Amino acid sequence: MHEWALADAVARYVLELLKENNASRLERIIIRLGVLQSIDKEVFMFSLRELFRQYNIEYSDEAIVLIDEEALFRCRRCGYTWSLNDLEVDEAVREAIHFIPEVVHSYFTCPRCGSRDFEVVKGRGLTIGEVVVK
Amino acid sequence: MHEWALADAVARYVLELLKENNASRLERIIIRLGVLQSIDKEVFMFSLRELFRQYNIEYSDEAIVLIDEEALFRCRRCGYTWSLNDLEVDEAVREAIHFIPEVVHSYFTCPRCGSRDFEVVKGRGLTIGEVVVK
Amino acid sequence: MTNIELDPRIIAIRESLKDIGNTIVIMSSKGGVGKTLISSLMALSLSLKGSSVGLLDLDITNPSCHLVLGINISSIKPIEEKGIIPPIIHGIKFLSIVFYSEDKPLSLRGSEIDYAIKELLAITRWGKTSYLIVDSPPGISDEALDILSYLIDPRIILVTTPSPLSIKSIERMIVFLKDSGEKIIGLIENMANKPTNPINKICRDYNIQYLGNIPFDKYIDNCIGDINCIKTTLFYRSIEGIINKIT
Amino acid sequence: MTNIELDPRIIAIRESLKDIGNTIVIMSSKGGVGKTLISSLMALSLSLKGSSVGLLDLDITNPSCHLVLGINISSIKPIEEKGIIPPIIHGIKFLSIVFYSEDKPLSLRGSEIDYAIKELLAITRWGKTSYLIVDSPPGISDEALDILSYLIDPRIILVTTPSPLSIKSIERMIVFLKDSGEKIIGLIENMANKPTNPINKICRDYNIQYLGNIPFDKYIDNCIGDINCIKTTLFYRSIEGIINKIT
Ligand SMILES: Nc1ncnc2c1ncn2[C@@H]1O[C@H](COP(=O)(O)OP(=O)(O)O)[C@@H](O)[C@H]1O
Ligand SMILES: Nc1ncnc2c1ncn2[C@@H]1O[C@H](COP(=O)(O)OP(=O)(O)O)[C@@H](O)[C@H]1O
Ligand SMILES: [Mg+2]
Ligand SMILES: [Mg+2]
Ligand SMILES: [Mg+2]
Ligand SMILES: [Mg+2]
Ligand code: NI
Ligand code: NI
Ligand SMILES: [Zn+2]
Ligand SMILES: [Zn+2]
Repeated sequence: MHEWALADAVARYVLELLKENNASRLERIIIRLGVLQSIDKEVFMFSLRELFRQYNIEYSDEAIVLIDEEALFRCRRCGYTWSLNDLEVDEAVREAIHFIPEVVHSYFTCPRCGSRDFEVVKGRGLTIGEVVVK
Repeated sequence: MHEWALADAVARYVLELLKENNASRLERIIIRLGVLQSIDKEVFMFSLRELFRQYNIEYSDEAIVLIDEEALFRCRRCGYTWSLNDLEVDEAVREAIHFIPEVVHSYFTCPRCGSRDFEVVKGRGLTIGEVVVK
Repeated sequence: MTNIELDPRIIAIRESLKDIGNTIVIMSSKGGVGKTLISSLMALSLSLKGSSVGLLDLDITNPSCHLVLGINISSIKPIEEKGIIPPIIHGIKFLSIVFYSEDKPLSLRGSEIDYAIKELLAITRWGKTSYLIVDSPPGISDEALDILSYLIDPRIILVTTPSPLSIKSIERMIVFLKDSGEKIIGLIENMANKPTNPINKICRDYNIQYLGNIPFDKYIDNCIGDINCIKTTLFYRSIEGIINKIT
Repeated sequence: MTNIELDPRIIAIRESLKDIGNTIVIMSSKGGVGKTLISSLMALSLSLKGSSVGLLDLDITNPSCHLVLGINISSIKPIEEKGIIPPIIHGIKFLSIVFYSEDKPLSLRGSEIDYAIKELLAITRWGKTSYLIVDSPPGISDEALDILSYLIDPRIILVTTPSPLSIKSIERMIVFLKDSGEKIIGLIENMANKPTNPINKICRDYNIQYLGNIPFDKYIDNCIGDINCIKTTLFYRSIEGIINKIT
């Protein structure tokens, strides 16, 4: 479980934002969780709240919004598009990918042309959609 | 002068677009000319019209819109932003850059921190803004 | 046709490469195995045998074919005429980004390498050319991916040494190439005084032709930059043997 | 502070590297000059001398430090605990992307390499570490640029061989590093039985310390993967000499 590490990155990020903007309260943060990182939402939410507490970050309960994001791939060679659901992924591979999503390029090739030159259009991992501080 | 080569790329591109869309006439094409490629607008326009004629591409005189784009750089190390006007560029260097704009990274460094890890935010070269075919 | 392929430069590239007979790419994900020496000397040998040959250095951030062939990049430049025409040196149509970066450092992010390669390929007028030899950098990143995407029917010559570090590396590259159905002409074993068992085994396991070995040649470094000297070396004779096998 | 720096991972990286004493990066834009052997053996030598040391392989598309040290990547893995904790092997905290790519081919565009490096750096918990040795790939692209941007106060050891092709390459790298004011510890001349004039001259011209030469060692390849064998080599003794100079 590295949800803690990811949550800590977000918490420190919020802390810097507050400082920079001379703000005292987190009003809203939208966090997208790309499926490749297999983030356990409950563990992540728990870690984030715990860290906000440790760093004395004020926020309301509805401030944190987590949104799931499906994984979508597109081949740069042939243009084919596919999603993670189209693939069978065994547990050990899912485990490897959840640390460093880029290693998908080691385990999968384009289902149409076999190329490894494809891009992860979305669903890579944690990204921050919007933050409001006051 | 490699305006001809650049114009030819655009003309062939329009040709493919027309074919793909089963269209017969170019209604509008907006072409941005980034200053790093030092494209001579008159030569470019002349070449493009000549090539459109050779490839039997129908278009009205107002269809082709050329827009100049200044060059803007941003340092990935320190965040500093600057423009080409801030630099002295001698003729031989301008000549090299006009072929392969990426070689700016050989001749310039960030004016603030000296890093070569900067991005060309805009003004790299020819890009197509909008095309309408009918 | 997808949008990706509708970059005007991609269309221009197809056009500018259309009169090239054979595109031969020298590859290995390991550095220092001899790719640059091999590609430069192959171009030289093909040219001296009377073929029309081009040499394209796509090691964008560390180009060095011009050093091997002793090409003075400040006095010789491509001609600008409806694009650029590569200068002919020792009978070879030669193109490298050093004509524009002038042997200064060129540090580029991957996306910038991709842009530079597209631009180079799109504006160059090779004309009728029987063989285009392409030198490539180590690693499997933008340069290798671009070579496989943008060149027309590239055929690959792999290079390795018998060192255990090179062997693992070449195996990974073979899997990578086979997965997308690339055409591999064969493999050269460099710095090996005779064919070795591990490399022969790799060729058998992956069904790849063993093109030949190049012995360790302690004189080669002294000849870099001087083609008359190069032509007298054991290295060059080994390349000639390999050329005879594949043409 | 600009927006670029406000990637949460960049903030996490600063935090995760804060207990590292010295970050030493082994660099050269030329491949095959010995970067991987040197970084692995330096880590080993520092560890055997009692320092707490980490080894980070940032040659993302061609990792090979694990091969040098004979690390079995399928039986040993980082522990996942509030991030990842590098396994300790031969006393070295070792981290490489092979723990996740499993020695399969890993072809990545530059932007993907940048992402992978950011992720690796952000989630790793090195703990108190006196020396972090970083191996890097050839070329001057995303890996090198990321190393200089994300690591804290990196200090660089350059590697070259006396070959004319390596010399041009190392000169370009030196100019690149000096322009942005990077700290260069010094230069190692590999595969040279004694210090050579051209490399000494480069050190003088650019005011760089000549750290020592490593002779050509024909036994080194046979010892790859076996640290007891490695410790008996001339290569390893040369590394020990260099370590004594810089610590
Ligand atoms: N057969 C050989 N005998 C002796 N030295 C060689 C041989 N092949 C390569 N080398 C040495 O290896 C160095 C790297 O060769 P190079 O062609 O630049 O490799 P790459 O392009 O794969 O990085 C050369 O400068 C030369 O010193
Ligand atoms: N001092 C040396 N003596 C003999 N061979 C060497 C020496 N240094 C490097 N090599 C050879 O060069 C190869 C490449 O070394 P490596 O450390 O992988 O270089 P890099 O990481 O710079 O690509 C090794 O497999 C080994 O065969
Ligand atoms: Mg090379
Ligand atoms: Mg192809
Ligand atoms: Mg290496
Ligand atoms: Mg720094
Ligand atoms: Ni986890
Ligand atoms: Ni021009
Ligand atoms: Zn595909
Ligand atoms: Zn800067």
